[in-house]
Amino acid sequence: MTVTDVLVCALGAVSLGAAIRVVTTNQIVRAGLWLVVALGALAGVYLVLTAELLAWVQVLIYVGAVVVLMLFAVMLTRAPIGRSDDLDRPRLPAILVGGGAGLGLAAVLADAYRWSYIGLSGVEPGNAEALGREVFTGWALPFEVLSVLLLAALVGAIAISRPEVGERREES
Amino acid sequence: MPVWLEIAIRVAGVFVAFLTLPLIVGQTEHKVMAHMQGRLGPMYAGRFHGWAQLIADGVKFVQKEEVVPGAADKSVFRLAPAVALVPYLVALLVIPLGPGDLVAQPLDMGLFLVLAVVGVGIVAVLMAGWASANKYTLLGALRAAAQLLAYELPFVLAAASVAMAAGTLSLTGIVEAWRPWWLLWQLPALFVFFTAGLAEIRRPPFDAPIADSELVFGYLTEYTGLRFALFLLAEYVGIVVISALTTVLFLGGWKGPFASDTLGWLWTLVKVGAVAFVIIWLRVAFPRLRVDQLQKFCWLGLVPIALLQLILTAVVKVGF
Amino acid sequence: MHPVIPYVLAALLFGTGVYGVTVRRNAVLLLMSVELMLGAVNLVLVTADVTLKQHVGQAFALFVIVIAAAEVGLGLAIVLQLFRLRRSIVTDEVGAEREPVAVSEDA
Amino acid sequence: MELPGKGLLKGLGVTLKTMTRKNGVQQYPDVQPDLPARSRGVIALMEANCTVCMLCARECPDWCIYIDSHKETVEVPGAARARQKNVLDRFDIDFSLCMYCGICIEVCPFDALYWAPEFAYAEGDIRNLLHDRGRLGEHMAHVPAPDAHDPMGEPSKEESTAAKKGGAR
Repeated sequence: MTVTDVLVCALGAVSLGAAIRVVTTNQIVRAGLWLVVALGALAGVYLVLTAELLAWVQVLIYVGAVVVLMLFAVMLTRAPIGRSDDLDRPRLPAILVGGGAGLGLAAVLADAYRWSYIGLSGVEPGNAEALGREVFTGWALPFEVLSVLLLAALVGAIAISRPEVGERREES
Repeated sequence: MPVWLEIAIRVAGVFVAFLTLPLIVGQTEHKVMAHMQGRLGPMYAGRFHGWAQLIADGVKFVQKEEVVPGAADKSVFRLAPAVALVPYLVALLVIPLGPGDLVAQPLDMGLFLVLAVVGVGIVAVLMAGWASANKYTLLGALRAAAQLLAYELPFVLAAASVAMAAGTLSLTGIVEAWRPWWLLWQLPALFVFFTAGLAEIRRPPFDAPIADSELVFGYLTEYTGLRFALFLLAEYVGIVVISALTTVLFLGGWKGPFASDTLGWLWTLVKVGAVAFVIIWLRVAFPRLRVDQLQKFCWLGLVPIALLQLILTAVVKVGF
Repeated sequence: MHPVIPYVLAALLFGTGVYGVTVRRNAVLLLMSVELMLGAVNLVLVTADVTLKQHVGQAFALFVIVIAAAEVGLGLAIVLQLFRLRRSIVTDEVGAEREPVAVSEDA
Repeated sequence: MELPGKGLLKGLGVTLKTMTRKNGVQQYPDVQPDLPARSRGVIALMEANCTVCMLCARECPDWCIYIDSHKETVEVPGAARARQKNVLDRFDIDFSLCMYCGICIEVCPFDALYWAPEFAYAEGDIRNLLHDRGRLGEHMAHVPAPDAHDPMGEPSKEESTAAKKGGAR
């Protein structure tokens, strides 16, 4: 075990624990806050794995925007403080499916990599320069397509969430 | 010097700045605001012009009873002030004070880190507002979330403009690349960044989430004693961080008309102080924006300006 | 570094996400579980990058984050619209056979 | 068309100007306020002038003046018969009721009541706001001297009659 391993293990444990709280807690807003912890710790793992830019993007987009949006939606849909009892379906099938997927994938990956070792010294850190070069040389077209996708999503979200034109007038 | 000692000294320095600068800003606010309104402000604590007023306030806050509402989500309620403080502390770590090594933690992606962690502050506001189990705090938190999500966009875009101009994301690198004529060229970005920064720290005139005439005290309504003091501290650290960022990104950081290399840290502090003064000044001079005006100002005012500035920066950068 | 640690971590995170998606009835909680799964995928991409010493995976992870952001924006818009129509965001009750409650009552 | 943001700049200007100007704050407990003459602080009683005519007590809108008295017979040597005189036993003003209208002072025909500028007589107990005649007499010490006569104005009635009499004599 190297220092990196220890850090990954520790942050990973935090992340996994928080993730389990996200899917098991009975309090909706708490689930959102645990998601912040889980994704934040995941950003820490990225940082340890030299993916600097990705880590901060994760904090900026996920913690700063996505989770806030979710908490916002939870509060707008009148989440109660305290426990709600009707959040879950029957647990057993879900445990079977989720546990099967998780443990199965883990087994496959563990079998593929065993206890192989990779030195981090030769790895060029994934900073803004490296990722920028990567995205804008090899993946420029997908990048553009993505921006179109974002625009479409933006327009779609606005179109869905605005009240029907004219309807609001008549009501008030 | 051993590495751990150096790190300890740097962290201690940031901690000292974290504890003293907000107090200085707060005291200045007391006095400047009072004089702008034809008053004197605190005059007694500490004999000379009430310089120890905030320390006295701190002692008072510590002595106060800690009230947690019965219906509140208690652990979230208790955790919120800490979550509000930590992002600003992290942001202070990477802001350079002077040339060379005068920064707690020089980072390649300092700008990006600052933008990312400043955005985390919203979570604290949502936690505080929701966990208080009070309709006013909830309304305040929802207003704050809507405001912060909206203003994050021009905030980041304006910062992106200057990063594009400097060709780096490192805060030290940006100051090094900075030239006096950038003041003119990046003026719209400066305006957008400063205004959006004000909204990010929810200072007047963008304090609709607190709005004491409508929402009692917004998301802070239920807080008392030390936790309330921590939220106040977060507000003043926020002023320091936004002033320091504006200074570093747009006003040339440690560069001054003379002695930039030896007295650079002084230039930075002077500029930060000046920007902080403007923040206080705006609080006194301007009335609070209504919520709809606030959103309109962001989406129809700041975002287009920021986008145009980005185009301008790109054109100048590619053209010359 | 032993790549098996982050890989197993990613697999377990993914499993947690799958469990969440299957077990949760609340639409927003469902979206949260989906985010967990996406995070796990990103972790796999980043780890693969480190083992292969290149940056393609991280670029992909960047794309995934962007898509996730778009997905959440759209998803939450739909959830809010659902709440406006039904006063509830429980996914079980979203069926074509049920008439939506009248909007004008207390919207 | 007006320049956009003009009002905002004006607001900034006003506040900045106010800040640089010296402000006239007097810090009260350290610096006593210089009150204008005829400030309505407290009502003072000049006991010697009071004839117990009860006009003040009857005119008081909220009945906050309490007067008790008794009659005494004064034997003047050489007079045809003894005269009777009112002697004041009690003259209290309840300042928890008083609304500082000043009617009592206006109606007093013998100038027994005055405004004094003393204002710092708050009490911990409301009962202590009932000032008795001793205390009301002490307030006389603060009553400012009457304004000087207007040199351009008519002379007072007393002066003119005195002058007339002197001229006639």
